[in-house]
Amino acid sequence: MTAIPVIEAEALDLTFQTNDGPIHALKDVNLTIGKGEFVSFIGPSGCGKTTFLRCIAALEHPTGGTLRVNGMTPDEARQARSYGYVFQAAGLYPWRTIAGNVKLPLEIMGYPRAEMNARVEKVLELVDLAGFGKKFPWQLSGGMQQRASIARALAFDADILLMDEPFGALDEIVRDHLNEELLKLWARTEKTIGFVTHSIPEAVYLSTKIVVMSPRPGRITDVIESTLPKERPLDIRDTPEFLEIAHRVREGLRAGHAYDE
Amino acid sequence: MTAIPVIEAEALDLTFQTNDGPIHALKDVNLTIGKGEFVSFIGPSGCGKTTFLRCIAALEHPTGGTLRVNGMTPDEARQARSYGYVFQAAGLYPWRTIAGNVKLPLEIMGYPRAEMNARVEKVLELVDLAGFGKKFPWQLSGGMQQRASIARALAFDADILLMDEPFGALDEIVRDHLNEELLKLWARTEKTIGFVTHSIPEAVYLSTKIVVMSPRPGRITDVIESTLPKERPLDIRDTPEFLEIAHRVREGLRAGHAYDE
Amino acid sequence: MSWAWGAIVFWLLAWAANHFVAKRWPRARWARFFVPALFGITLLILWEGIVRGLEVSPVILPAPSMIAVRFAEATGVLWEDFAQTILKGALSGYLIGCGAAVLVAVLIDRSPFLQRGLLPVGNFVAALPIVGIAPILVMWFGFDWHSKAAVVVVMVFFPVLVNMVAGLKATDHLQRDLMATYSASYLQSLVKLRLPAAMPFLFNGLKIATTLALIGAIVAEFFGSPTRGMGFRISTAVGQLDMPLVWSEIAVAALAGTGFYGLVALIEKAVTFWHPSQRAGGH
Amino acid sequence: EDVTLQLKWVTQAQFAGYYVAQEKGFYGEEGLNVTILPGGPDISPTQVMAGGGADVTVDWMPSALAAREKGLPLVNIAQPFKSSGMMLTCLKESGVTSPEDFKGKTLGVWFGGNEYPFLSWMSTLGIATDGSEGGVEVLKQGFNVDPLLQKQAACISTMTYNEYWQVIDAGISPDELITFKYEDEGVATLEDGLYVLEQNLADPAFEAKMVKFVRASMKGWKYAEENPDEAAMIVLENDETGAQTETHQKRMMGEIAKLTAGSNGALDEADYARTVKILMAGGSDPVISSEPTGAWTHAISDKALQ
Amino acid sequence: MTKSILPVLTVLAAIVAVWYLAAVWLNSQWVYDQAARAGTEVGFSEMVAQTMAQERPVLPAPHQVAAGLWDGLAGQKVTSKRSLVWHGWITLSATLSGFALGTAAGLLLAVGIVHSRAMDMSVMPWAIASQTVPILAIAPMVIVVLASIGVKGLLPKAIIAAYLSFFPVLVGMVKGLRAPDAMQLDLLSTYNASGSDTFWKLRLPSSMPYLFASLKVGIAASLVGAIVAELPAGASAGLGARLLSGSYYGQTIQIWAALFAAALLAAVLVALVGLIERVSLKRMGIAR
Ligand SMILES: Nc1ncnc2c1ncn2[C@@H]1O[C@H](COP(=O)(O)OP(=O)(O)OP(=O)(O)O)[C@@H](O)[C@H]1O
Ligand SMILES: Nc1ncnc2c1ncn2[C@@H]1O[C@H](COP(=O)(O)OP(=O)(O)OP(=O)(O)O)[C@@H](O)[C@H]1O
Ligand SMILES: Cc1ncc(C[n+]2csc(CCO)c2C)c(N)n1
Ligand SMILES: [Mg+2]
Ligand SMILES: [Mg+2]
Repeated sequence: MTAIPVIEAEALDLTFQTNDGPIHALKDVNLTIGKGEFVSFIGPSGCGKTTFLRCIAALEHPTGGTLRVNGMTPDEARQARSYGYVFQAAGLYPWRTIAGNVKLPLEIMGYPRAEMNARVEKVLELVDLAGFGKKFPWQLSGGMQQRASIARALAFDADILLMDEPFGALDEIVRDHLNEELLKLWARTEKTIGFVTHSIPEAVYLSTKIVVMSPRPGRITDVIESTLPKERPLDIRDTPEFLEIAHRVREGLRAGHAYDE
Repeated sequence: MTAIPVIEAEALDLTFQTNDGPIHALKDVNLTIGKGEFVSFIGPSGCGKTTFLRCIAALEHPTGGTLRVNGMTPDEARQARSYGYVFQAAGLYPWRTIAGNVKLPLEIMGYPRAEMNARVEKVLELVDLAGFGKKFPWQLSGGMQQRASIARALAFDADILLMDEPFGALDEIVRDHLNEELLKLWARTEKTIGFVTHSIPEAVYLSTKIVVMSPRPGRITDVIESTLPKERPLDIRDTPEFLEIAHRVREGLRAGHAYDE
Repeated sequence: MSWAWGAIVFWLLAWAANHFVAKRWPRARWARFFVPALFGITLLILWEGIVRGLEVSPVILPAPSMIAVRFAEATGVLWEDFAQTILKGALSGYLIGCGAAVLVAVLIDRSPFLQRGLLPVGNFVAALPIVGIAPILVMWFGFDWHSKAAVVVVMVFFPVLVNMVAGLKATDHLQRDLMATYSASYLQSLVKLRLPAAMPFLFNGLKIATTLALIGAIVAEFFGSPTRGMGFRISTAVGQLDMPLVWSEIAVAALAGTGFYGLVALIEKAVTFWHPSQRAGGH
Repeated sequence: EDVTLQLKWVTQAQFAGYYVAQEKGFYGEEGLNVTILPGGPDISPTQVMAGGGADVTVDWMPSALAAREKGLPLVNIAQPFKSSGMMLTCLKESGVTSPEDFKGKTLGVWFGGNEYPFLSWMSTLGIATDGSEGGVEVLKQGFNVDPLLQKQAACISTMTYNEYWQVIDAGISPDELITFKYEDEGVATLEDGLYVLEQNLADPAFEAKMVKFVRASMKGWKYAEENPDEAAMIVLENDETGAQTETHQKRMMGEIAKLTAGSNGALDEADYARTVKILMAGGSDPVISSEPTGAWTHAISDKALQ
Repeated sequence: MTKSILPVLTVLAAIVAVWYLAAVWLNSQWVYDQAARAGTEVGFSEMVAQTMAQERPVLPAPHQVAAGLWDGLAGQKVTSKRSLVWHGWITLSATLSGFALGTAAGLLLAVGIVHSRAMDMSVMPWAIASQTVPILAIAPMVIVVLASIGVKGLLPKAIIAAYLSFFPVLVGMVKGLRAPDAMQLDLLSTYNASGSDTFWKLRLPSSMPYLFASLKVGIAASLVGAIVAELPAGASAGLGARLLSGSYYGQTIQIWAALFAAALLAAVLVALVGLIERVSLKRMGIAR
């Protein structure tokens, strides 16, 4: 899988200046993500997964190294509206209905009205929220809100979709369902996806590439290329190949932790 | 396992009155939990797991049926300080340090000062937060905050420990570690534990009894007695017996869901 | 005329300088003083330039330089007035008023009935203009600073009460449920939960109250006073066309008010260090 | 021609002559369009003049001379009030029987430009007013007579035509009171006169306008003296606050007539000299420090009254 | 709403009771003094009766104030100078124009402060200092200065009212416009939204609750400003002039009636803003 590189990080470094002193959040991160890849980031809490995603989206600025997105700086890529971002928390605007929230990026990017409505309807259906468009966020359960925020990121045509633990608050069944939908969407649109998760099976099930990180300072300890086929039914999770990859991820994770049972 | 009943719910009903009309959160819930049992509640988002736990802790009052805790009403049991409760969110007091937060229940229950400090130290160690006692909550990552809130509930000697998705925000390794610690603690202290989770393996690994619920109105659709031994190494999760129970839980869950793949 | 133009040019230059400093060193400690100071100096120079350039009569609006000279001459009088109005009148009224408000807030906190009854009435009372209340209180409490303190008490009481009552309610469900699971007593949850949680709100009220206290004490002196005090001095100096003295008193009031406000804000920072608004720039 | 007149105090019979001239059309007859601005405790007529808010103002001479020294050149162009109506009114029960008894007592005084006569009087008596031993305790008196009624002061400042009657109306009988008129104590200073800015006077057109204004105003005053009840009613109609009462204004007009009697509008030089002498007599801290020059003119009143 | 009627009435009843007691206590001195002057004795009940009906009581009894208020509001033609409606109207017009000016100034400054760091650092401390200047002290000078440059009539009063009302609006709006959390801002940033998009679609809507809270404070402050400005404005009409002339003639009942009329006006204005708040927040979906 040597596609055109979409994201290239080289010797990336990021230190936060806080009043308790500096926090070295990312250290010497090197990674290349090709077009159409599905890359999962996994690692213990506080290891810099969110920070790395934010760097890609130009929400943080690295203090060292270089980062290129589609051959541009992240800021230029943002100006070209290349990103869809799903945050760790839903972050819906409480004064907008669910449909209004999903419509927000479309308004900003100046889509024509008719197309806006068509898109909103389509993505709400995709995340199983058809019929909830007129509700306000607080009238929905936490899981439903999270799905609405996913819909919001899918509504417009960003090449790169960055998702920060989007399914954390959902139960296993809904999660499985959305995992499948996400894979379908990815297959159909050829988006490049960066995906943060705490769940090893989820990472293995979804990804073409799994990046294991370890804390502080946040480094990449392992990059695992998935050997699973692109077509993945849910029960692929019981195959030895799957379990093998999962095992490798678990070992990589464990290495970064203090306790060794 | 026919121990002394600690929690007895009979035809429990709870309806919330909201301005959109009533919400029937619990319907005809019958359940008996014996002393020293470890009971997990699992079910889709919004099915009433939290509500049921809150009824036990006398934080909500059922609108129908009877509920007895240690032979008393929940309110009396609360006055007898029978509960340790870990909420879905950490809910630490921001003006207290981590140690101060853990100390809070001890202060309220009037423990002597020396014992307070000893206990705080012990439980912070248990959740791997030794050395963080002097930090303030906002200086810790989400996962660390959640662990602090677990420490807070463990600091004093409640017979009944109610835990609402305590490990939701943690990564798999930490989660495994805390699962093991929790089991050890439970074995040592013979507490009765009510535990809400979205993770099927976690429920199966921890529990003596798994309660599967379905939404609305929230009902119990299945109660699965675990046949696993009390002594449970982590790799028990690969045994057929374990997978068998997990399968049954998954089926029960799926029945309550709208999509059937 | 050239004075006025000079002042305007200076204004534009200072504005550009401030812009540059604020962009370049947004967090530097010295910039936090430099920028507002330069802004203030600009205002003064603009004032001086316009007064001189347009030859405004000093009886209407004296130039800052004149005020400064008068200020230096009159420090004795200014200090006497400051002691009378601010140290005696405003400060004692502030302490009594805020103390009483906090106490009452805690007392009525347990009674939703009293709260529902008192707060609307309180809002109504708070809307009574001081120019109406002051003569009445002067009549009741006499000419000296006691009546000024009484005016201040009336003025600060309700803003602090309202904020404190809101603050005592500011705990979230989870925090209260936690106390419930411990079966904590009323006093315990008051001391360990509600009072700390109320602090950011309380300080909101206390900060508003500082400026109210000052205004109240000064204004009350217009309705009768001994022959000292800032309000007294202002009204008599206007009669004597001693505008530089009037503005010196106003400068004292503004300095004292800003200092008082700053002091309360400093205490707030220390007490509510944990509140997100105090942690901006941290995490 | 437009003329703006700034009064020293709120609309009341004290200013009846101007309102009468207005209502009776005396100003109109002279071709003047006069706007009368009421004053109040927060309005300093001298400051309004300095700001160009009025052409002519009613003020007391002490305050006008003090302003002149401060660099605001006010000039007296007419003096409708011959005598002073100011006095100190004391409760007998306070034990005050003569000015000697003031020492150690609390006295209510008006400030805001009205304190000069009092200060001059005290310094002629040799009584300290700065709160020192053996002096008097001075209170800045508010707008009303409450300090006396509440016994917060032994004596308060009153005008014969106004506050004194408020004390009486409040239910205290005259024989419980003892009064000290400035006039009787030999410390009377000139009260309500008409003042304009010196530089305006240089303009012949302005001067001519003032001549007409003074002429019509004096006509108004004489009419008011002769028809006090009608004058009081005119004042009442012009009171925008609606706070004045008929009895009070009629009585006030009666008292005012006593003060305007004896003045044809021209400033009496002897009165002026006396006022200046009193103001300069103030010991270490006189109200004015040097003999004023050009503080009055007969140019206007001479032409107006010929 | 209806839930609070009973408590409010109870509290009011308690206040009225205390008020009557205070009236008897404060006014009795005068009754005894008068009796002593007249050389007669008064019994207790006689004393109480007299304290209720004085012409210039130290503290007028509630029914006296109510009568004064009623007479002022309903007992006069509204165009009469003795009508509180007439005076209230004069004050109201200054209040509303001052409120409009002040709100506009507060909003503009707040927008500037939120968008320009230089403004944030320089304006805020001076805005605070400006509020410590005793307005009643400088109001006469403001009026004179404005008059000398030809600004007269309603405008000077409105400017003083605006001076008092801009501050709460400024503080509230700075807080409100900064209310969006980092994530909400980051979201727009990923869309590469422009400054105006951020303002209209995020900052402004999320500041609405703060805006209304400060508008309520602001309109009450504006009323106080209008009343204060009436004292030196020369125009001797309006509730402020009424308060002062009552005070000048020692007519306590008139003072209290004007005082209550002013508070009533404030209550109505605040309630009105509250109503607009409820309607618009509901339409925006923020109110629950
Ligand atoms: N704005 C910030 N200022 C200072 N430190 C920060 C900031 N953002 C993140 N950090 C620190 O950087 C480190 C990495 O944080 P990050 O949020 O990227 O972790 P994460 O891998 O996403 O963790 P989690 O799984 O808990 O979401 C942490 O130690 C965190 O405390
Ligand atoms: N205070 C309340 N008022 C009204 N409705 C409520 C309240 N609390 C809970 N509910 C409703 O009751 C139902 C059960 O809620 P509950 O919080 O018990 O769900 P849960 O099973 O804990 O879900 P989750 O897994 O998302 O935490 C939901 O539909 C919820 O909307
Ligand atoms: C604060 C205050 N200052 C001065 C006076 C005095 N005053 C100014 S004009 C005038 C004439 C008629 O009343 C009087 C007495 C007052 N009453 N209140
Ligand atoms: Mg993260
Ligand atoms: Mg829950």
